[in-house]
Amino acid sequence: MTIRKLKMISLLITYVIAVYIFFPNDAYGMHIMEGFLPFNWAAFWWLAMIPFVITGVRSIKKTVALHPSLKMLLGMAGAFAFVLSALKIPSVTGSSSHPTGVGLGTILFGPTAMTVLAMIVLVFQAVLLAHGGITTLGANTFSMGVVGPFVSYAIYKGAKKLGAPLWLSVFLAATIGNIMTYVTTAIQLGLAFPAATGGVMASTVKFLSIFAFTQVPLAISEGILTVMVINILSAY
Amino acid sequence: MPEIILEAAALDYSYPDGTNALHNINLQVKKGEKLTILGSNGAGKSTLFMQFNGLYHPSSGCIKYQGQAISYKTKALIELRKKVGIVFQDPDSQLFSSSVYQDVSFGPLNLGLSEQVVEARVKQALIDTETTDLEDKPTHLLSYGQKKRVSIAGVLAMEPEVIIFDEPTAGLDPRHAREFMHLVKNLSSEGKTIIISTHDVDLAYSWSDRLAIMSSGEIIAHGKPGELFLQPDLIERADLALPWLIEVHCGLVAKGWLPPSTPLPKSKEDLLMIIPHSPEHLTNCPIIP
Amino acid sequence: MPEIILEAAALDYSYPDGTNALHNINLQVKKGEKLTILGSNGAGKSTLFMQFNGLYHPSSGCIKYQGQAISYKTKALIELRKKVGIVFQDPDSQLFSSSVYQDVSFGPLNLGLSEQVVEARVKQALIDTETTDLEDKPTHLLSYGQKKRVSIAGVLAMEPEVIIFDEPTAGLDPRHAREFMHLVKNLSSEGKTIIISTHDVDLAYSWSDRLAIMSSGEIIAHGKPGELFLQPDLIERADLALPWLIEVHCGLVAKGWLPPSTPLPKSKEDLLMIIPHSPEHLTNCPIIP
Amino acid sequence: MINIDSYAYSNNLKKIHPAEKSVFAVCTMTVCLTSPTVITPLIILTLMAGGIISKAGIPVRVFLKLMLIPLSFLLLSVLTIAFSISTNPSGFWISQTMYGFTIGIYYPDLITAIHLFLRSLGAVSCLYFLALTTPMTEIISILHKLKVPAIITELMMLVYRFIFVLMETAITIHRAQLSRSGYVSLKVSYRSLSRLFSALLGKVFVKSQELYNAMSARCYTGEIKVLTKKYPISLRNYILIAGLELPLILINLFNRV
Repeated sequence: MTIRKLKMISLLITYVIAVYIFFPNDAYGMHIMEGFLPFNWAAFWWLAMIPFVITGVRSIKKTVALHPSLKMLLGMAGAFAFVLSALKIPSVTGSSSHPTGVGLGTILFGPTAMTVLAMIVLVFQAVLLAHGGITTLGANTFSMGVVGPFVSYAIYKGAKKLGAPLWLSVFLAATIGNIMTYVTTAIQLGLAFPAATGGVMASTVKFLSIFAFTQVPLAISEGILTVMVINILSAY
Repeated sequence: MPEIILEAAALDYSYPDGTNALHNINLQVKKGEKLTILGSNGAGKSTLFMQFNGLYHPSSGCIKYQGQAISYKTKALIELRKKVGIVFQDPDSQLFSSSVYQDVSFGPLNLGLSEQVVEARVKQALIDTETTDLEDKPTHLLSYGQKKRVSIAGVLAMEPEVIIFDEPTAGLDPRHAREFMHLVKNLSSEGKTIIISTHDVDLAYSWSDRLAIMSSGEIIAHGKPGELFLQPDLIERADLALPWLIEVHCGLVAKGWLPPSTPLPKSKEDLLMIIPHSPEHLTNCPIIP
Repeated sequence: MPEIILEAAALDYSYPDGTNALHNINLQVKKGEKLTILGSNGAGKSTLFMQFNGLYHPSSGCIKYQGQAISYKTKALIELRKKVGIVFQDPDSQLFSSSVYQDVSFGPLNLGLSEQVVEARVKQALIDTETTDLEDKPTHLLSYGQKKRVSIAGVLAMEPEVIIFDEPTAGLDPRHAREFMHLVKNLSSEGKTIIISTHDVDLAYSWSDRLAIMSSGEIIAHGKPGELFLQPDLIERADLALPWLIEVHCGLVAKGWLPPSTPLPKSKEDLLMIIPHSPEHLTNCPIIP
Repeated sequence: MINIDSYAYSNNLKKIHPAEKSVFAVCTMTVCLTSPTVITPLIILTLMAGGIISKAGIPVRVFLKLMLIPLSFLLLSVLTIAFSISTNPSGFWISQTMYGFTIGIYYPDLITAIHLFLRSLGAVSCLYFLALTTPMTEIISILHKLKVPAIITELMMLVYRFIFVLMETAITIHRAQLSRSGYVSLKVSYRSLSRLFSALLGKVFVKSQELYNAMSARCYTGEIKVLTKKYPISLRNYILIAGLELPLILINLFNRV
C-alpha cells in the first residue's frame, strides 16, 4: 500500500517536473501548433471561423465609417495584443507565462471586433514567433477569438447586471474567458484525436488535465492583471 | 587621486542578434565628477549606459562599482541600481504611472522602504525638481519639460550616488535646458557623480570636467574638453561639430587679436570678457543679462 | 510684393476639452519664402500647423490659401492637403507601413494619380531624400534619421507647394541636422515655400527669411530675424535665448572692434570674415574646413 | 525573438516572387497534412530544410533553434495522445498498473502519435520556409490580391508596423522600471506590469490619433491604398514547384490505396 502511494506521489512529481521541462518559461496561451490537426479538422475549424470573422468585419466597417480614426486605433490595439502576448507575466505558481489580452480587449472593443483582431494577431504569432500555425488558424481563432471573447463579454455584462463591483466583473470576465479558451482547445484536440479506448471524452479529459497545470494559474494571473489595468485606466 | 566609483573594463557587447554594439570600452568615472559621453546618434552611448546599471550583460569584460566587478544576481543588481540611477531620454517611457506622485514613489516603494520614508523622499525629490505643484496631476497632461523633470524626480527619489542622464536636453527649449543645467549643477555640488550623454557639443564643452568621445561603439578619445576639441580630425571622425566658443576663440586667435596662449573660454561670459577693449568704445547693441 | 500663399486671419482655437490653444493668430506666408515659427515647448506651434492643413477647424477666424478662406468639405480639403504638406515631428507616428516603398506611395495614390505617375514620383522622392537604398528595408530596421527622411519622402511625393516641418532637427545629431538643412535648401531653391517650427534659435536665425515668435498660443512678434533677435525682452518673454552669432557680434561691437553699423553675420563664416585682422598675425589654432 | 522577421529581409531568396514562395509553401503544407504515412512528412522536412539552409542561406544553427520552438507543445501533446489511464489493464501495448489504475500506451494511439509528430514537424518546416523568405508586407499584398476583405489587410498592415513601435516602447518602459527596482518581488512585479500595460495602452490611444492626423494630412479618405513592388514572374519556378509537388502527391495516393 505505502509503496503504491509512494509510486503515485513520485508519478505526480514526475508529471510536474515534466511540465516544467516542456514549458520552461514560455507557455504561450495554448495555441495548437502548425500541422497538428488532421486536414479535415483543420478545414472544419476554418469554415467554423469564417462566419464570425465576416460578422466582425461588418461591425468594424460600420464603426470605422462613423469614426475613421478607429481603424488606426484597432490596428494599434492588435499590435498591443501581440506585444502583450510576448511579455511574460509572473504567475501565481512562481513560473511565468504569457497573457492573451482577450479579457482586456473584449471589455475595451467588444467581442465581434476581437474576433478579427485575434485572427490577425494569431497570424503574426504564427509567422513571426512560430506559435500556432496557418493550418490551425481556424481552430485557434475559434477558441481565442470567438469562444474567449464571447464568454468574457457575457460574463462581464452579466456580472455587472447582477450588481457585482467592477473589479469582480472584470476579474471573472478575464479569468473565465481565458479558461474557456483553453477548454475549447482541449475539446478541439479531443475531437481530432479520440483515444483508442474512451473516445473523444477520454481524450479531452486527458488534454484538459495536462494543460490545466499551466493554464489555470495563467488565467488567474491574467484576471488579476486585467483588474489592475482597468483600475489604472478608470483612474485616468 | 579621487576615488574611481564606476568603471568599464575591456568591455565588449553584442546584441542578441549578433550586432556588435560596444567594443573594448575602458572608462573610469571618478567620484563626484561631471563626465560627458559625446557621440552622434547610434554611437553606442545609450547601450553603454545600460551596462552601467546592469540592464545588459557584457559579452566580455566587466563593469566595476567601487572597484568590485558587479554581480548579475537579483539581489546584487538591486543594490547596484540603488546606487546608479538612469534618467532615460524619452520621459514618456519613464512615466508609466497615472499620477506624478505615484510615479515618483515607484522606485522607493520597490526598495521596500516604509511609507513615511517614501513620502519624505518623494516630497524632497519634487522640491528638488520644482515639481511640487504637479504632485496630483495625471502624467499624460504634463508638458514635455514637466515630464522631463518628473522623470528626474523619479530617479532622485531613489537617492543614487551616480546619476546618468541620456540626452537630457534633447527636445527641451532654451529655458528648460537652462533650468535643467541648473538642477544638475545643484546635484553635482551635493556631491553626486553625474554622467551625461549628448551630441550637443556646446553643452558638452561648457559643462563637463571630462569628456569621452564615442564613435561606432568605441571610445575614441577621452580627456579634458579643452584638449579634445582642439583636435578637429577627432571631432570630424565622430561626426560632430566644434563648439562655437572654440570656433570664435580660434577665429580671434587666427586674426591675431588674442595671443595663442589665451586660455579657452568656458562660457560666453568668459569669451566676452577676454575680448580686449578697442580704444574707440561705442555701443548700441543690447546686452542680455 | 510677393504673393501671399497661406494666411491665418484672426484665428482662435480651443481644444475640445476647452483648453485655449491659439489666440488671435495673424500670419501671412509669402510664396517661396523660408519662414520659421520659433517658440518654446507648448507655445502652440504644432497646433497652428494642424490648422494650416485643415486638420483642426478654427474656433473663429480662418485659414486662407492663395487668398481664399479654405473650406472643410472633403474634396476641398484634399485639394488643400495636396498643396500644403506636413512632416510631423515623430516619424514613428507618421509611417504607417513597414515597407518604405508602400509608405511613400500612399500620398500620391490618394491624389488619384495613375500607377506610373505614382511610381515615378516615389522614385524621385526617394532620390531627393537619398533613401533609394532603403527601399527594400522594413521601416522597423531603419535608424531614427533614416525614418525621418522616409517620412519626408512621403510628403515630397505629393509635390506640395508649401512644406511644413514640425521640429525637424529635434533629436538629430550635428551631421544629420546638416544633411537635413541641405535638403531643405534644395527644396527652397526649387521654389517651394518652407515653414519650419523650432526652438533652436541658431537654426532659426541662420536659416530663415522671416521669423514669427510664438508664446502661449499667440504670435508675439514677426519680422526679419536680425531685427527680432535684437530685442532681448521679446526673446526673454518667449523663453528663448539669443543666437551665439548675435551674442558674439554684439560683444565685438560693445568692445569697439566693430562699428555698430556692421551688418549682422548670417553664418559662422560671415562672422569670422568680418573680424578684422590684427597687425601682428600669429596662429596655432586649427582651422576647420 | 523577431529574428524570423529580419531573415525575411536578408535571405538569398528575397528576390523571388512572393506568390511563388507562398504557393510552394502552402501546397507542400497541404500535401503534408493529407499524407497517410510518415514517408511524405520526412521527405518534406528534408526538402524544406534544404531549401531554407542551402537556397535561402539561413544558418543551420538558426534553423535548428527554430525547430525547437514548437517542440514543447508537440512533445507534451503527443505524449498525452500516446499515454492513457484506465481501470481496465487489458489491451495495453505497454502498461504499468498501480492502485487500481493502469497507465500505458495502446498500440493504435502510439501510431497516431508518431504520425502526428512527424506530420507537424513537416508542416512547421513549410511555415518556416514561408516566414524566413517572404517579408510580411509581401504576404499581406498577396492576401489583398486574393480578395481578402480590405479592412483585414489594412489592419494587418497597421498591426505589423506598430508591433515594432509598441514593442520598442514596451522594452523602454520595462528597462526604466527595472532600473528603478521594478520586478524585484511578486507584488512589485504585478505593480510594475500593470503599470506597463496601462501606460502602453495609453500610448495606443495617443499614437493612433497622431497616426490618423498624419495620414489625413496625406489625403487619407478611408481606404489605405499603397503600391506594391513588382517582382519578375518565373515560369521556371512554377514548373519546379509542380515537379516537386506531383511526386509527393503520388506517394500520398499510392499509400492510401
